[in-house]
Amino acid sequence: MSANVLDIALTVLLVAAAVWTVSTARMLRSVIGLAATSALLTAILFRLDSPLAAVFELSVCAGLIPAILVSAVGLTARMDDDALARRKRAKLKVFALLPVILAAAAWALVRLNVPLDFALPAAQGPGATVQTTLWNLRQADLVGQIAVLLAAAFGVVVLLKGKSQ
Amino acid sequence: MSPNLLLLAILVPAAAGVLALLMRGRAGAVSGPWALLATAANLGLGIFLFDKQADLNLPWAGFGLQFVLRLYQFSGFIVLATACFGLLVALYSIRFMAGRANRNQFYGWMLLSLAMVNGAVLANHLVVLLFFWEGLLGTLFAMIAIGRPGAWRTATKAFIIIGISDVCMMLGMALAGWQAHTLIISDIHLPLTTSVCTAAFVLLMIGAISKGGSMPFHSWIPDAAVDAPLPFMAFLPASLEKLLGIYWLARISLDLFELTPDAWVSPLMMIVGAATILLAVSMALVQKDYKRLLAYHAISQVGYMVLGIGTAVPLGIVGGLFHMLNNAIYKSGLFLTGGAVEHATGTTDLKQLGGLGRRMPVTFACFFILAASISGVPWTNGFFSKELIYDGALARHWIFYAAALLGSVLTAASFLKLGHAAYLGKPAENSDVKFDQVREAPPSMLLPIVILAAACLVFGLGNALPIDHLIAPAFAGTHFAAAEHGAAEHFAGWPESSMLVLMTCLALAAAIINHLLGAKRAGSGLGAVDHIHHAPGLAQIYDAAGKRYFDPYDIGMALAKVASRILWLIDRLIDGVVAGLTSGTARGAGYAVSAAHTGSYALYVVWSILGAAAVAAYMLMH
Amino acid sequence: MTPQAALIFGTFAVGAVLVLIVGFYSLLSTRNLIRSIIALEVLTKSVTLLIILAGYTTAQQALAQSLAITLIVIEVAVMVVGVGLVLRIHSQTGSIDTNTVENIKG
Amino acid sequence: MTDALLLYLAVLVPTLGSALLPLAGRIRPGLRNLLALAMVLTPLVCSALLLAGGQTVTVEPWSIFKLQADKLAVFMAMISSLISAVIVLYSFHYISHYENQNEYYFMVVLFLGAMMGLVYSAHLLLLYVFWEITAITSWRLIGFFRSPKDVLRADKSFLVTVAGALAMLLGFIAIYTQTGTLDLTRIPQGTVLPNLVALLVLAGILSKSATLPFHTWLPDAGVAPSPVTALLHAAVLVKIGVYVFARLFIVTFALTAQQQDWVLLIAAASALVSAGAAMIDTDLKRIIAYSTVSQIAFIFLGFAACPLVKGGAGQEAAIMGVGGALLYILMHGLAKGGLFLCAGIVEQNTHCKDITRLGGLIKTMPVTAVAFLLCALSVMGVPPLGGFFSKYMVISAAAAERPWIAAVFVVGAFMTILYLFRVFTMVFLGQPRGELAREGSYLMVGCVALLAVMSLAAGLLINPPAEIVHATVLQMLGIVQ
Amino acid sequence: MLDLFILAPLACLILINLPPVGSRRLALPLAMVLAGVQAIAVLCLPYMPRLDGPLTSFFNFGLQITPLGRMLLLAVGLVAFVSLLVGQASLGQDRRLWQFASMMLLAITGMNGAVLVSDLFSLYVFMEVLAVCSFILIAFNRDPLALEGAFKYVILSAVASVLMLGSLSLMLLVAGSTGFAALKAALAAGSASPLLKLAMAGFVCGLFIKGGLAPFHAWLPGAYSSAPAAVSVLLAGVGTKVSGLYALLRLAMDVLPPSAALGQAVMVVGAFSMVVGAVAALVQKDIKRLLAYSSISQMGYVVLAAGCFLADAGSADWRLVAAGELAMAGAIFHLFNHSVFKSLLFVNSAAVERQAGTTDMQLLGGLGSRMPVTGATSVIAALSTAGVPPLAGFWSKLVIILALWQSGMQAYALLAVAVSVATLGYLLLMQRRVFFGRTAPNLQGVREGSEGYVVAELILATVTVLVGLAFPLLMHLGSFLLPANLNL
Repeated sequence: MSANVLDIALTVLLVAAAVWTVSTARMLRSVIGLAATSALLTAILFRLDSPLAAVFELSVCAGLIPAILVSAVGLTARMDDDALARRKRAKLKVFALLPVILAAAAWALVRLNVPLDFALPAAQGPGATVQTTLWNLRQADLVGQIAVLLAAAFGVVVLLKGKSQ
Repeated sequence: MSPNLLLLAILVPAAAGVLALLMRGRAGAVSGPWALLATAANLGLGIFLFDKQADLNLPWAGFGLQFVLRLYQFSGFIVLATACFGLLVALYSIRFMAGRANRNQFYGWMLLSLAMVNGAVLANHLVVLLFFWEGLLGTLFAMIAIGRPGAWRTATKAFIIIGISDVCMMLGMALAGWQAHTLIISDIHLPLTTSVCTAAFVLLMIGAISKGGSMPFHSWIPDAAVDAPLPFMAFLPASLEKLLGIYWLARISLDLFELTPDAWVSPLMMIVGAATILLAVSMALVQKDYKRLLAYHAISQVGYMVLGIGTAVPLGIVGGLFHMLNNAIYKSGLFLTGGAVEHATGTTDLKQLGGLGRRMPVTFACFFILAASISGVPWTNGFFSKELIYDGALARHWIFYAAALLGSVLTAASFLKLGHAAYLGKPAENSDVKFDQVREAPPSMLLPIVILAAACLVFGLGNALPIDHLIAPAFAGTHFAAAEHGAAEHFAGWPESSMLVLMTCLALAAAIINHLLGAKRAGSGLGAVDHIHHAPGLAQIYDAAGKRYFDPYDIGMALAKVASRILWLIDRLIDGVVAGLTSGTARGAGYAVSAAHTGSYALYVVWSILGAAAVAAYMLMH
Repeated sequence: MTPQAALIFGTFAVGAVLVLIVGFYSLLSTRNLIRSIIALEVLTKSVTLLIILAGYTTAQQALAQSLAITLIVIEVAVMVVGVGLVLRIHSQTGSIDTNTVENIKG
Repeated sequence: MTDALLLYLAVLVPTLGSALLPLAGRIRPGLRNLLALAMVLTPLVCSALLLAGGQTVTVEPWSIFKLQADKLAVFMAMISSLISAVIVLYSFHYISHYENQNEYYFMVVLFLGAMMGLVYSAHLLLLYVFWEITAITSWRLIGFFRSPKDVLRADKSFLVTVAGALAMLLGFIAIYTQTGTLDLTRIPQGTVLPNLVALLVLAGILSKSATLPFHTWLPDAGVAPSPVTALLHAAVLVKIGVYVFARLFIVTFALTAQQQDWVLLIAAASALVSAGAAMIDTDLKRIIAYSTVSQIAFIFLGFAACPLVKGGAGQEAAIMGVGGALLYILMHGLAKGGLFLCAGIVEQNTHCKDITRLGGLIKTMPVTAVAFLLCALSVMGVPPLGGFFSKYMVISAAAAERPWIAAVFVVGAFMTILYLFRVFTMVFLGQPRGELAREGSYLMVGCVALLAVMSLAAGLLINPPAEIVHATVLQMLGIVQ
Repeated sequence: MLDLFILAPLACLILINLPPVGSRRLALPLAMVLAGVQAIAVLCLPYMPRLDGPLTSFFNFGLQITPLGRMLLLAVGLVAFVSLLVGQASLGQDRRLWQFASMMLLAITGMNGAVLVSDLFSLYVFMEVLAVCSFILIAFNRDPLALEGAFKYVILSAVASVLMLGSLSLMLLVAGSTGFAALKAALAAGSASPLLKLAMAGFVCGLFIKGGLAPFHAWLPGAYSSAPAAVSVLLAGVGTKVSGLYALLRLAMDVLPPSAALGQAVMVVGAFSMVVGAVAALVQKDIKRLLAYSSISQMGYVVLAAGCFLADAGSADWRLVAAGELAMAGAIFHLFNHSVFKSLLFVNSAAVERQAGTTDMQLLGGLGSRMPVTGATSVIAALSTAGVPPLAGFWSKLVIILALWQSGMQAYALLAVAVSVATLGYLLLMQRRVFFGRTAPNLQGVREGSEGYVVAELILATVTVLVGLAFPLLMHLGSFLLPANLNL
């Protein structure tokens, strides 16, 4: 049962971090909140016996993405204190409802008690590691990853390089 | 005799007519003699065919539409009669039409009309009859339209009136044909007991009386009298169309349908006849134009024939048929006298005429005979036929007799007025006519008039000749002759009922007295009936009639305009619904959809989430 | 599914759904384009969690992890492009308010 | 030459050959014109030879491409190509004043080609394909002058006819679902269609042949060049509807009495409403167009007046009605073609279509006026013109079974006389308004005179066409194979 | 061999980016050659004795080709070729062309991959490849509206990804794999489970967003209308078709269990799209926006037919099953036809935009006589879209409507017909405002577009006409496309 307490705590923290991420008025804090959310997700992924994905999540989502976002915020956000105060009030107004919604949703989901009695498929052999799986079974995904990264790289060139027409 | 000869009766005048039409320009001068020649040939043919029997059957339009002609007593008689009139009118026209630019057209259409009439009379197949019958529409239109400028209006009027009644006849023929399971006229004998048969009879009757010029299909005739060349009036409305219309009326009443006094169409015909007599003659009474006055009489006289046939008793029918012949004679004769007057003076306006009797004695004399004949003065042919009709009418109901007799009074009165105003008295003052230069009409015009006037006397004094040789054979062989009356009945000779003769004489006397009193009061022959014209009550009616408020054509056209306007609105409404409403609805929906796309991506995300929720909910519920 | 597995699954699944709600809530309410990108990131967190959870529950961690890694890569690519678009919008309009992207209508 | 080859030539020469005309036009306009005429005459000649052969010819090279030349098809093909040939001849001069001539000839010949394909097709899908090709070509042709109004009207006609056609397509699909085939030769003769299906097919037919309530596109299409309107009204477009009606509901399927009643009611309403509209409208070509709507109703009357029973008196009436309707197609085609071509001369030389602003043209345009009058008389059904026979026959057939309907159509016939005389007198008679226009060119006047003379000749020499029609009807009704 | 469809574009991409060999000037021609070769190769595929080659032993992509896939690959080759042609004519500079060619190659990779894979997650991956390329391509010219369009696409595409992946994870729970075959078995076994119903609904809705079906469509008009001409051609022609519609059809055939409820839901969405797209198109003032709404409407037909297939597939009546298969055949055929004629219409609009300087229909008029090829081909495309015979679009709509009728869904058939009329209505509106009519005075100097446009238009017009004319022949020969039971 103690394990489940930990699970619940992790979940609550994850949701809280997400809420903070979206509800804080300052953009930088928001980005930091996103990183924190990612970090908590990493913990959950470890908890779910998925270390490789967890590491990936930590390095990319808690590291790379916030870095990019921080630079983007730096390039765009220029805000004086008045504006910030105004936005804080606005945020408060907008997000006051969110915890209520979340509580209601959580209560509803728990009460709903969706039957989970379907048969699970047979697990694959213990030999299947992430590496072998990726290479043996998910080659197409790898190609896709390469293509999507190339596309993103070209995208940066196309979108940001040079002056606007 | 080869039945193919029957075709000649159609082809000879038709070919001659087409040729005449082609004689344009200078060649037009030849067209008159050419027409004379052709009508003479036609008459020769008519004489040759008279009193013979022949049947012709040629393939035609398939579908049971055979080209069937039948020559027998009745059709032979009508062909002969029309041929006579054709020749007389052609003879008369040579001088009358001389020098006119479109005379070749006049002769051409006249000959074509002759061909059509021959075809219609000889036809023994309903569709063949209709073919020729309706074919007269075109020639009628053309002959009126070539009159004075603007005559096309009258021509159109005539075409529309006759055309519409012809279409009625088309339906009537179809109905009759299906009822009888044949279109061969001589094989059709239908009882007038079922509603379909009665409807067919009424439709066919409409065609017949419309061709005859009875009310309510009459109103083009007075207009045509003014607009069309005068010989046309003598030729078609006065003689050929009467002959044809009443011929067909007689055929449907005697042959095709078994008209009996019990059938309700009999009183219908009598009412139509009586109304036509009275209304038309009342109009004739007050006319101030020679030709218009005659034209109204041309209408009025049809009433007698319709009345006579409508009585559905042998006396009346024979009277009607005899009257048809008589009327054709005196009416065309009267029109020709009008033409002679017009030729001599250049006008037919009675206000500008007067005292022509001394200048044109022959014309006047003929006019006198012809007018006496139409008024039914004893010993003229009109007297005998009218007496037969009176007899028949009285056999049905005294009111029809009264109407017919009153018609006679007014007829006599109007001719007294006409004769007085045109031929007697003094020449009108401040008239354009140069009376000292007025000469008697040339012989080629006088000859037909004289012949017709003589015919009136001959057929009157010797009425047994036409009745026994022309009318009675046509009447024989019908269901009337076969039924109770038998062929034994004799129609010719002095009327059997002295009472009726007395009444007629009294009526004539009344007309004369009326005229004398009226002329004395008005001071002129022209004003002899002014006391009737301007009588309280009648004056307003005459006024309205003068303004054409009662013209069935104008009323019908006004109604057609209103109906068309309504139909047109329906058309627009349909267009609005089919084109406007559908496209409008679609476009309205389009604008609504378009307006919903505000550009806010949040809204679009909401749509997607709601859509997904709806799909998921649907899935979960099923 | 054993009760134990169901409990773990249920706990994290509820968490994932709540994160999903948070992400959508932010996406719909924000007036800032970068924040909407962040909202998309939050949404992706939820999905990543769900995939790994499914893998864990069915003892298919290898498969689930490989899917999650691919997912993260794609996430980065999409985010990069998204941020690039926002930066370009900013450089042209001087604003990253959402009303700069409400011009295509109808 | 074999009959099959003739059949191929009749269909393929105009359909495929039409594409050559724009190319020919780039080389020499005269060459293009002659080529167009030749392509229109080819189906005429081929159909005439097929008629002379007398046999029903069927070819089926592949799939839905199945052609059959029975008497009905040959008859329709001859009428269409004959009138089209005159119209093309007339166009030589008429259209030479305008732009886009290449497209014009391309579309006209394709139009006729599609009509040939349609009449000879023995497969409903093939028929539908050609049906829509005619819609496309008529769309381009109606919008020929390219003004916004023209194009709008062209679009309207296209939309209405396509909407109807799609309904018909649904009907065909239902037929396929019911009978398992769309091959007309394999559907048992006399099959009865459910009401919904019959209505769907009818919707297509009514929209194409401009019958209530889908008729208003036809008067609107009067903005087209006059040869095109002549083509639409006389030779091709509206005749497609009635042809398909004959092909489907006389030859292949059988209408129930109730369905016949519907058709007759629609036709009666169509005859009256459009006649009323013709009485009110003041645009020369619109009036003639409304007249077409009204006259097409008479054709439907002939087709639907009688139950198609074999044997007995009923058969006689049915033969009369169907024969009358077929004759009506011929007579109306000749006369209406002539009317529109006359209207074209008037319009081109006076630059006016408003009859209230025309008048007295008979003085300067005698031939046109007489030709117009003759054609009008034929439409009215006045003997000795051809229209008399057809009008009598359809009314007679109606009188056999449904006298009331016949009476309504008699009223329609009255109104025909009224509105046609109204047009004729207002345009050609009466007081001249303004300067009188000249007579049209010899070629154009010759064409209208030719059509008028043909109308007259068709009445005077009724025997040959009537015999062909009679044989056609017997074959259609399955009395004689 | 199938691997080449994915690897060859990537190889080309590398080739044109290598400094020594990859002269930027060659980038675009190379891409065109690739696209052309793809189109031809697809046509040759049925005649190849074996599809495995040396590469197959090395790589293991798990690729599969179905008739549907073949149609799509052909369309991808054709439309990409045309899009590159238009790009060459409209983009000008070498550097831009190189960037364009590179992005196009990546997009082709994405599309080919999505078409060929037989794994749900891989499908998602390649759809994302295509999506990322699409974002960039839409914003290629970096004008504000294009950026806006691309941004909205990013947002909605992300929402779609969330829906699809969330559903995928639920499916993973029961299937333990993401392969089509395993999923099919698992879904069929557990189709009563509410979670799986939710999963199916979610995934299908994700595809609806990607494919631009109403009410999930709202990103689409903006993206199509603001994108550069060449990109509009690609997106409208194959882009959204592959990512949304192809996936939907493939899933319907190979993954989703027969389900009347799902079928009904899909049909409702399809019918709704048909109507919404058509009526919205009726009131548009911009050609490209009109065409975009038209795409939504046309995709409605495809989805309607797919729904019909799903609804009928589980029936016990073999006639209904056959009708469902017919519907699917119609959907596939219509998808292909739509690719051809809609790209043609976008090429037309591109030519007009290039020559007349605008796509605002209120400023255009009577260009048919100035730009004869563009005008004539636009007529062909419009008529094909509206389903007027003898053009290709008619046959596919016919098959769909026939299938709907035979499935007893007469109301949907009637609706489809009514929408066809509306389709014709708005396309005639476009014809009237742009091509058919009198030339506006300010447009008198407009001339036909350059060879690129003309060739592109002629190719596509020829395809749509030939497919239309040859359809009866295809039917006669028992084409690979149609089920054997269609015997008209």
